[in-house]
Amino acid sequence: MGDPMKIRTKLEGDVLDVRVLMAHPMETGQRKDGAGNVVPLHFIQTISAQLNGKPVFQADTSQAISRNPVFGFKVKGAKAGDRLSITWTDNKGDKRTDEVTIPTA
Amino acid sequence: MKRFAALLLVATAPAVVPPPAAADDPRAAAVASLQRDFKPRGAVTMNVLVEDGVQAICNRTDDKPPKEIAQRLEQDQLAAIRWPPDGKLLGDWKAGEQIAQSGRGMTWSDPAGSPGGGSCYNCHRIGPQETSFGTIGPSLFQFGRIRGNGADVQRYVFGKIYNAKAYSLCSQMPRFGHVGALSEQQIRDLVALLLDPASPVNK
Amino acid sequence: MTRTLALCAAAALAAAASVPQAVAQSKPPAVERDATTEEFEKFRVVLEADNPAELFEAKGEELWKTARGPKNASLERCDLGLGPGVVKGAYVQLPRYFADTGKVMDAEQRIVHCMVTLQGFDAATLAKQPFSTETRTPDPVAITTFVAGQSRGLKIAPSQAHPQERATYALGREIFFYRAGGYDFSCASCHGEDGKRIRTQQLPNFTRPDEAIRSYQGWPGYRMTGGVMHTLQWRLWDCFRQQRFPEPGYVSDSLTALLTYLAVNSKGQVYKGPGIKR
Amino acid sequence: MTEPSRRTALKRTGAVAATAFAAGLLRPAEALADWNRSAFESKTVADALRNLKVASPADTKDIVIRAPDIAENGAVVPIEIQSNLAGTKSIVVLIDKNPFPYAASFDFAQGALPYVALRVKMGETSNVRVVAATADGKFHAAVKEVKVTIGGCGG
Repeated sequence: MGDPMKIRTKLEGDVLDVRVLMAHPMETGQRKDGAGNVVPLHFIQTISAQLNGKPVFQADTSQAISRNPVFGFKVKGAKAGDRLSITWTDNKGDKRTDEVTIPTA
Repeated sequence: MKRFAALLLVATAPAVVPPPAAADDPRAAAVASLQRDFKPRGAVTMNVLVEDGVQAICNRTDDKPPKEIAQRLEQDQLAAIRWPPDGKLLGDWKAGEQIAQSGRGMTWSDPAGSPGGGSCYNCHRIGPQETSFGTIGPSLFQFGRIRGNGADVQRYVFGKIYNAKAYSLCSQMPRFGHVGALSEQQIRDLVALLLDPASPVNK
Repeated sequence: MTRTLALCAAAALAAAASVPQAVAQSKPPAVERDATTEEFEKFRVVLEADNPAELFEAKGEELWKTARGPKNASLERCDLGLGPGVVKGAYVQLPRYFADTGKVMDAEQRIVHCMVTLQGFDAATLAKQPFSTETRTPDPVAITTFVAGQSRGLKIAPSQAHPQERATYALGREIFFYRAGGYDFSCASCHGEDGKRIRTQQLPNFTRPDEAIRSYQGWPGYRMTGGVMHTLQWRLWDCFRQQRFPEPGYVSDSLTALLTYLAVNSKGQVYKGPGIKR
Repeated sequence: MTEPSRRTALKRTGAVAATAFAAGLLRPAEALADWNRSAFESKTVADALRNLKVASPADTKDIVIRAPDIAENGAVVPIEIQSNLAGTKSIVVLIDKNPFPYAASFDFAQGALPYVALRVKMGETSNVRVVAATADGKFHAAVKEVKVTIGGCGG
């Protein structure tokens, strides 16, 4: 579900710098559409990142996160060839997982 | 919208720039292009693309009209100002602050007949509380404190908001009263915002 | 006239913008920026580093490569000026003259032209709702974003070799300085002086080469308000709205002329790719 | 997910969980069931912290918040948080003046550094409040004010 994420990684020594862009409307439930109807609450609730299958970074989020969310985090002990996978789930039960392999620097 | 200055244009424009043959007149080509590619929408008609006398002089002189022409046209603009019949120029500064904040009015997305704003903060620093102000125009903070609020100052401020071109022909400031963007009462309220000793502008 | 009044009038005169009609020849002094603008620019770097515009670039690339429309064709035969299918570097050389249409076209205008001629889409339908909303990104917007991204890091280099390209620049310049409408505004009312702001928004002076680039820089732009992707077609459309002008036609020649004026004034500056805007 | 999630794993380390983890910052069990509705729906910072079971956080200079003094657009305020406190396990972000102040929480494990970059919506000028939980069961807080202004022509 949803459009693909953009995951960018940069390896500095053994610290992996991760940036992820997600396509999501992050509706606050307060906005009205062109016709004046309230757009229902629709937002990402949880994000989890795994390095080679091991959970490293997890987030619980609210509708206060900006539309088309951007997150950054860092993991020590990573190396080229590691697999990084990121999953989000939203309040409507939608879910999306994308995975990248850390390129050789 | 009143285009009273069209007559003036006939009188003065040839003195500045003789109208060249349409084919090699880049301005005429530009106007023709706009007339072809733009469409009326909402309250905005195609007529607004036709220059009035003031716009024509400013367009033809890069906003630097010869002094004698500028003075003549400024006098004409000044003479066209409709001063409040009761002579009262000072309104309610609180209402004025709301008008100064609003950037609405005269766009194709503004409902016709709805009260517009003065867009004042877009270009001017005014009240001390508002940190989001533009710098196209001079700061008006402490305006009345510096200049007082005597009858002559009130008259100048009312006139300037009503028709800035009456004081500086090619000023970038719209002619709010002249074109009907602000009502007499709205201009009074803005005068109060700048001049009322109780206004935060003068604290 | 009292002394006070005379002073006020003098101040108003001094404040009245003078609009330089000529592009500065020598290197102009750097534009002064206030503290608010400095703070915005500091964090703009942060925002630009990870820009949701990339999500739209990816979408546009997919649209470019996919066979679509009544003719079930992709856009990979579309000539953006560097030959059919060549996208890399095309954006920074637009607007340019195209022999097949006999006129100067800007990027989005040309993309729409390709969608109509190659894919069979209907021009009038594409022009009906050409701008992004919170729930819909029109295809030409995503495709233009993709095409622009393929010129990231390249210098703005629109051609002025063809007489029509020069005529289009001259027309754009006239439109830029033309004061009309209920508020007596021209483009230059806001964009003809150095270091000015509307509210907190810095206004680039498009008559200066080092500032004119800011008309191109950041567009197509991911707009933080609404979180939507917009191109220069939208930017000019909304500028004209605020200029109290009638509504400009989507991908019309008047807009191409204005974009030519801005592009040529930005010549030689490096284009950083799709940006992020307030 | 083939391996047990970290949260499940953490739950199994019962003794440790009794301190910071029981405080609600690091939730046991599956993520969705875990999403702290009462904290997210709290309308004040005090209520949100109570629902997160954060007890008397101490002010610290060891949480570095990088956010603009004045945001260009309240819809997208970039925030970067770095905790220099040893044993930082999780970070909570609250926007004091938002209708629902609790914006997000982040848990770090298996080598993840106590760092996060995010972008939030802010309705008005407000403090951005960051609370970090450390492995010793203590809470630490830092704030940074971000001004939100009107940007464009306002029409």
